[in-house]
Amino acid sequence: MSILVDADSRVVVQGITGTEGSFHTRQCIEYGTNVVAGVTPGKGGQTFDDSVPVFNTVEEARAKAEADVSLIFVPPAFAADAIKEAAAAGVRLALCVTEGIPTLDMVDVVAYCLECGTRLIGPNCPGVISPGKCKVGIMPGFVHLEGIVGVISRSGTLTYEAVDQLTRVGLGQSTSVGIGGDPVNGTSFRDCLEMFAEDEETKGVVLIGEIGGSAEEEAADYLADDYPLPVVAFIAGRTAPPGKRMGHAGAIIAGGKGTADEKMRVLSEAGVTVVESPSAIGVTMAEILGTD
Amino acid sequence: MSILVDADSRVVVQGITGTEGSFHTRQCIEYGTNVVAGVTPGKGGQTFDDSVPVFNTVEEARAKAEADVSLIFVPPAFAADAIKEAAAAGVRLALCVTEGIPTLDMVDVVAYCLECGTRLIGPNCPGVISPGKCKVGIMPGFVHLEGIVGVISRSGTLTYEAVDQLTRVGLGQSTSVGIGGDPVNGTSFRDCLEMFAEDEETKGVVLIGEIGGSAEEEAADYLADDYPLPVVAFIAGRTAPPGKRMGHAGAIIAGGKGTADEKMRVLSEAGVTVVESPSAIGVTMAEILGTD
Amino acid sequence: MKLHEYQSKALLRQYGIPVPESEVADSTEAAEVAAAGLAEKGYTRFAVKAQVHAGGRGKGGGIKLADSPSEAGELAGAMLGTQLVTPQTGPEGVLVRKVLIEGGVDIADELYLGITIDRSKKRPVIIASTEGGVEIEEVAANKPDKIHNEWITPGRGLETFEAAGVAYALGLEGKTHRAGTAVIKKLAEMFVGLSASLAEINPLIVTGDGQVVALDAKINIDDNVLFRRPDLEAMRDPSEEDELEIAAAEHSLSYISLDGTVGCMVNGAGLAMATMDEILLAGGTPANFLDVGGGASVERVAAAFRILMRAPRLNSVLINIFGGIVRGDRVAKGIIEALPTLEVDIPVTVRLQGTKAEEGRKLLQESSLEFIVAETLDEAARKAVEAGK
Amino acid sequence: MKLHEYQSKALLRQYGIPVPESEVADSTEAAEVAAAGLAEKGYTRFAVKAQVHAGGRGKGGGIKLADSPSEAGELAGAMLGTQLVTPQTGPEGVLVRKVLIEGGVDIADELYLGITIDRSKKRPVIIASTEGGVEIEEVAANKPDKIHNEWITPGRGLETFEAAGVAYALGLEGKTHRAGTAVIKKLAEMFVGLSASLAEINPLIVTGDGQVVALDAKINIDDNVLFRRPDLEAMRDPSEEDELEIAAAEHSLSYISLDGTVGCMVNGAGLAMATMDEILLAGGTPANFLDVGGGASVERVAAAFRILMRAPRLNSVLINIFGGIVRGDRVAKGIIEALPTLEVDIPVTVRLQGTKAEEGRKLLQESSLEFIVAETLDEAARKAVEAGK
Repeated sequence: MSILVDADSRVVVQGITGTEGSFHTRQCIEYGTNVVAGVTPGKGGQTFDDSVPVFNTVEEARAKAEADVSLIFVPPAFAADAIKEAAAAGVRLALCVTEGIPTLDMVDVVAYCLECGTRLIGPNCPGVISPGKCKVGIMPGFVHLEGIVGVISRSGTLTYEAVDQLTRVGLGQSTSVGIGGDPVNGTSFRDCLEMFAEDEETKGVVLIGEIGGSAEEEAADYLADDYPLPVVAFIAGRTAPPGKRMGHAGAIIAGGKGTADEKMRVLSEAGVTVVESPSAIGVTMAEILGTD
Repeated sequence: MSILVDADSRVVVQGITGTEGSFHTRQCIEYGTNVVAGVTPGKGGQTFDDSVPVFNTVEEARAKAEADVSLIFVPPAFAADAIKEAAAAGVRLALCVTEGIPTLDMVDVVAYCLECGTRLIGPNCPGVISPGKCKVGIMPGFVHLEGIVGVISRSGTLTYEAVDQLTRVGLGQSTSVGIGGDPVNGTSFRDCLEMFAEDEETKGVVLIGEIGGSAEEEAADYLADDYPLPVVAFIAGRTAPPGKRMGHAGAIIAGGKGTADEKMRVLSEAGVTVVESPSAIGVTMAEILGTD
Repeated sequence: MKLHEYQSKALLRQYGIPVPESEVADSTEAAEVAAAGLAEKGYTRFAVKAQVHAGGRGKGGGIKLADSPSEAGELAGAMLGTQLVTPQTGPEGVLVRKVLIEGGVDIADELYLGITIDRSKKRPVIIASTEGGVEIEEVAANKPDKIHNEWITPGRGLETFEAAGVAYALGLEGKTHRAGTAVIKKLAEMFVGLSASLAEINPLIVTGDGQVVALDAKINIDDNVLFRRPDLEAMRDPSEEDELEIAAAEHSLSYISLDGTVGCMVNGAGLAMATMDEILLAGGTPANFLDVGGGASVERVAAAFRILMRAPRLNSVLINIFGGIVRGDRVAKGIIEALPTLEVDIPVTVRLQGTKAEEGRKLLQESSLEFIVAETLDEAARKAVEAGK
Repeated sequence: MKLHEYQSKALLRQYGIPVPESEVADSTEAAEVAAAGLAEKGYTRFAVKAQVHAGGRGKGGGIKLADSPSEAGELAGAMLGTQLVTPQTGPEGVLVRKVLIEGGVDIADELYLGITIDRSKKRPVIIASTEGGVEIEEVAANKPDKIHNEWITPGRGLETFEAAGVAYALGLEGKTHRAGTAVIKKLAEMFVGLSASLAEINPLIVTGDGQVVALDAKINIDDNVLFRRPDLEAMRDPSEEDELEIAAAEHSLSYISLDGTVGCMVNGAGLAMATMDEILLAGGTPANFLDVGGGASVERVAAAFRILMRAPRLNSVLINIFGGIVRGDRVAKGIIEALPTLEVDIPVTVRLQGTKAEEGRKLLQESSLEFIVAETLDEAARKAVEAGK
C-alpha cells in the first residue's frame, strides 16, 4: 500500500510540452508512472514522444484517456486557472509544482478544489512518489526505495535529503509527499498524517517542517491525540532571522509566532522525536523502527 | 402540522423600525406570531412597541433572543446584504418581502444561503402563513382558515384570492407559501411540493403559477412521478403578450418558452387539475377533496 | 431596460471587446460625413443600421449596405423618419430617429454568443453557437446540438479555462481561439459588471485575418439595478417607450399598454394577470396591465387611476383590489382624489376584498363616483365586460 | 515588497479611505513649503515622519510634531540624512531619505485595523482592536480578548454586514459606525485588489467630530503578484533593500544577507535553511541564505556564485546541491563559468548529491577550482566551518 498515488494512478501532465513539463514527464515515465495524457492549450491532437496523447483541455484528457491525477507545470500567471481546470474536470488529485503563484490566487484555488472534491498537493512542491509504484513529481527517483516510512515535507530538496538518508540506512518509503512551501496550500501535514495512519504499509512517519505559519503546530495538536505511528521531525530555519523571507513564501517568522524552537517544542510535547540536525533524520528513524 | 413555520417559530424582523416593517410586525404579532426580536442597524438597544427587543445585528438577535426565522423588510439597495446576514447568523428560514432586488444580487444571495444551509423564501413574496399558528409575512391573516390544503404561489394578491376562495368553500389551509415572483428566488414550487408531500396534515395542494421561467415545468416533472396528493393549478398570464414585463420580473415570456398554455399543458399531463379561470380554484379543490 | 445597438457597442468597447468602427447619425448629412470619415480610415463599404429597440431589423429593411459615403447618406436619409416594421414591432412599426454608420468588415465566419440568466440553475448562462447571424431561438429549436452552454459561478465569474472551453466549442483555433477566449471572458465580466439581463452578440464574426469582432450587439439592463447605476439609467431612450408606461414608471407603477377595451387597475402582478385572463374568459379584451403594487399610497393610486383613464379605446374600467399591504380605504381615497380632474364617462366596476375593504367601499359610495359593485373575481370581470358593450 | 507610509496612504486614498492631508519632502526647504501649504488649509500642527521601511519609528525619534511650518522644516532637516535606529533596524540604523509632512488631526480615539492572510483558515483575516497605536503583537499577547477577527470569504469579498460587525466590535456608533464600516469594507477591497500580504492601519483614529481616519498605514505587497502589477512594482524602493539581495533578485535568485562568515549556496529553501542550521551546529555562522532555486541554468548558477563571493566577512564557502530539477552538471558548469571573473581566496567545500551529481563532481575536478569534497550534509558543514577557521 501507499497513499495518494500507486501503480493504478492514471496521470495527465498539464504543460506537458513546456521545458520543465517535458523533461519531468519523461522522468516520470522512465520511473514507471502511467502517464496517460498531456494537456497544452492549442496543441490538442499532437502526441508527446510518440506515446502520450496531448489534449487542449483537462476535460478531454479525463474523458478520452481516463486520467485521474494531474501533475501541473504551468507558469505562475496561468497556474491558478490550470489547477481550477483540473478540479472542474474532476481529477481526484492535482499536484502543482509551480513556484511563485500569488497567495490570493491560491486562497481562491484551494476553496475551489474543496468545492470540486479534488485533493490538491502544493503548489511550489516536488509532488508525490510511492517508490516502486508511481512518481508524480520532480523528485529524483533513484534516491527512493520502496518501504515502510511515510515522508511529509514543506521543502523540496530537504525531502530528497531525508529520503536519501532513509534509503542509506535501508529504510524504504511507502510514500513521500512534498506539500509545498507556500503560505496557502492544498494539503496539510495533518491531512497526510491521517492518510499514513490508515495505510497498512506505513510503520513510521518523517515530518519535515519549516519556520513560519502554524502547520507544524496543527500537526502537533493532532499527533498529541494517540497517533498510532512513531514520528521523527526536523524543523528547518533555526538560524533564520525574524521578518526575513527565506525563499519559500511560507517561511517567514512573523511576530514571534512560527519559530523553529516553538514548533520543535510543541512537536516534542506531542510525542514526536524531534532531531536537531537534519543529518540525524535517517538514523533516528532507523533506531526507532529497530532496523538499524 | 404545517410546513416551514408553526407555533414554535421564533421570528426576528429585519427592518422592524421602518414603515412597512413596523406595520406588518404589528399585524404578525396580532395574529399570534412569536416575534422575539427586531433588527435595525444602529438602533440596537431600543424596544419596539415596548415588547420586542431591537438589535444591531441578526447575530445578536440569534444569540440573545434565539430567533430562528427572519422576516426581511429592507429596501432593495440593502436587501441582499440583509439576507446574507440572516443566513450567516444561522437562521433556519429567511423570508424576504422586498421587491426590486437586482437579479444578479439574488444569484449571489441564493448561492450564499445554500452554503449556509438557510432556506430562503422570496424575495418579492408575501411570506408564509400556517393559519392559526403563525403568520410570517404581509398577507391578510383574516382570509385564512386552519385546514388541510397547502398553497404555493409565485404571486401575492392572487394567493390571497385563492386562499379566500378555499376559505369560503370551507377548506382551510395547512400552510400557504408565496415563493415570490422574481426570476431568481430561494425556494421553488418543487421544494414546497416535497414538503407538503411529507406533511401529514396536508391533503391537497393549490399551485398558482405565472407566465415566464420554467418553475411550473419543473414542478410538473416532479409531480408526474406519483405525487401522493391531488393538485389544482392555475397559471396567470394567458392574455399577456410576449416580451412584455408584467410587474414581476419573473413573468416575461421569452422566445416562446414559459407560456401559460405550455405550463398548463405539462401540468395537465402530470395529472394536475388545471383550472382556466382563477375563480375556479376553490370550488375545484372542494370537488376533488369531496368536502363541497 | 433595452439599449440601442450603438449604446451596446459602446459598452462592449469599454470592456475591451472588438467592435467595428462606427458613428451615430440623425440626418442624411451627418450620415454621409460619418461614412466619409470611415472612408478616410480605409473602409470601402458602409452599413447603415436603424437604431430601434425592436429586433429583426434586417428583415424589415432596417439594415442596408452602401459602397460610398454619398450612398450611405442617401440610404440613411431614406431610413430616418420612417416607421420601420419588423417581425418584432406591431404593424404600425417604430419611428427611426437615428442610424448607425459602420465600416464594413470582412466576414469569414458568423458565430453566436449570448449571456442571460438561467432561472432554473439560478446563475448566468453563456449560450454559444457556431450558427451565428440567425435567431438563436430557431437554432435552439431546430439544431439543439449546435448550442453550447457554460454557467457562470455566482461571486466567482467565468474562469479562463471555462471561456477557453466555450471558444473551443465555437471551433476556434490558434490566435483566433485566444481572441475568442478573451471576448467570452470580457462579455461575462461585462454582463456581471452591468447587471445585465441579456448580453447578446449576434453575429460574432471571425474576420478573414482571424480577428473576432462583435458585428451586432444587444444589451438589456436589469431595471432593478438602475437605482444604483445612474450611468446606465442615462442611456434610457424614452422615445422608444410607450407614453403611458413612462408616466406610470415615474410613479413606480407597473403599466403595460395592450390592444383591448377594458381598462383594469389591480394590486399585484399575478392578480392583475389573472384579472386580464378573466376579462378574456368573459368575452372582453384587456386594455392594459396595471399593478398599483404593494404599499400604494393615496397619491400613487390617484396617479394610477389618472393614467388608466388616458388609455385609448376604453369602454369600461375594472378596479380589482385584494387588500394585503394595500389597504382598501387608501385605494378608495386615491380614486376619489383623482376624480375632480377626470371626466369619467365610462362604466367603472369595483371589487374590493381583504384589508379595509368595507371601509373603502363605503368611502366610494359616499363619493361622486358611480360604480358597479362586484364581490368575486369572475363576477367583476363579467360585469365590467357587460357594462362596456 | 514593503511600501513606505506615503505610498501606502496614496493607495488608501485611491480606495476611498480617509487619510490626513500630507506631502513628501526630501529637504528642509521642501518640508517647510509643504507645511506652509498645510497651514494655508488651516492646519496648526504638523507631523514630520521619517519614510523608512522599518517599523517602530516613533521610539527611534522618526516621528516629531511641529507647531509651525518653520519648525517642521527644522525637524525635517534634522531627520533627513541621519541613520534612524528603531527596534526593528539593526544597530547601524537606516538612512532617512524622505519625510512625510502631515497635517495634525484631532484624535478622540485610537483603534487598530489590519488585514493579513490566515494560513490556517486559508483566507484573509481582518484583525481589529480597540487598542490602537500600540504594537498589535503586544495586544495579542497581553489582551487577546481585545482582538476581533473576521475572515474574508475567497472570491466573494467582505460582505457589508461583516464590515458592520467589525465596526460594532470597534465600539463605533451612529455616523461613526457607518464611516468605520465603509473604511473596513474598502480596506478589504484594497487588500484583495492589490494582492497585499499585509494592510495595516495603526492607529485608525476617530476624530473629535466623529470622522474615521487612517493616521498611519503599512502595506506589504505579495512579491508573486508583481509580475502582473507593474504599477505596484514601480513603488519598489531599492535604496531600502540590501545591495546583494537586489542583485540576486535580478537573476530570480533568493538571497538574504546575514551576519556570519560561512557563505552558502544551496538549491531549495528548506535545504538552504537546514544547511545554515548545520553550519550553526558545527560551530560556524552562516553569512547568507542563497537558494539557486529549481531549474537553475548555468548562467543563474554563475550569477549566484559571483553574488555569493561578494558577501562581506566570508571566510569559507559551502556549496550544497541535492539534484532534483537542478542537475549537478549544470551547477558545476555554472561555477566554472564564474571562475575567470573571480578571485577565490577562501576555501570552498562542495557537496553534490542527486541527479547528475557524479558528472558535476568530475567537471569541477577538471576545473581550476580547488575544493573540499563532502558526502553528507553534516560532513559538509563541519568541513566548511573547519576550513574557515
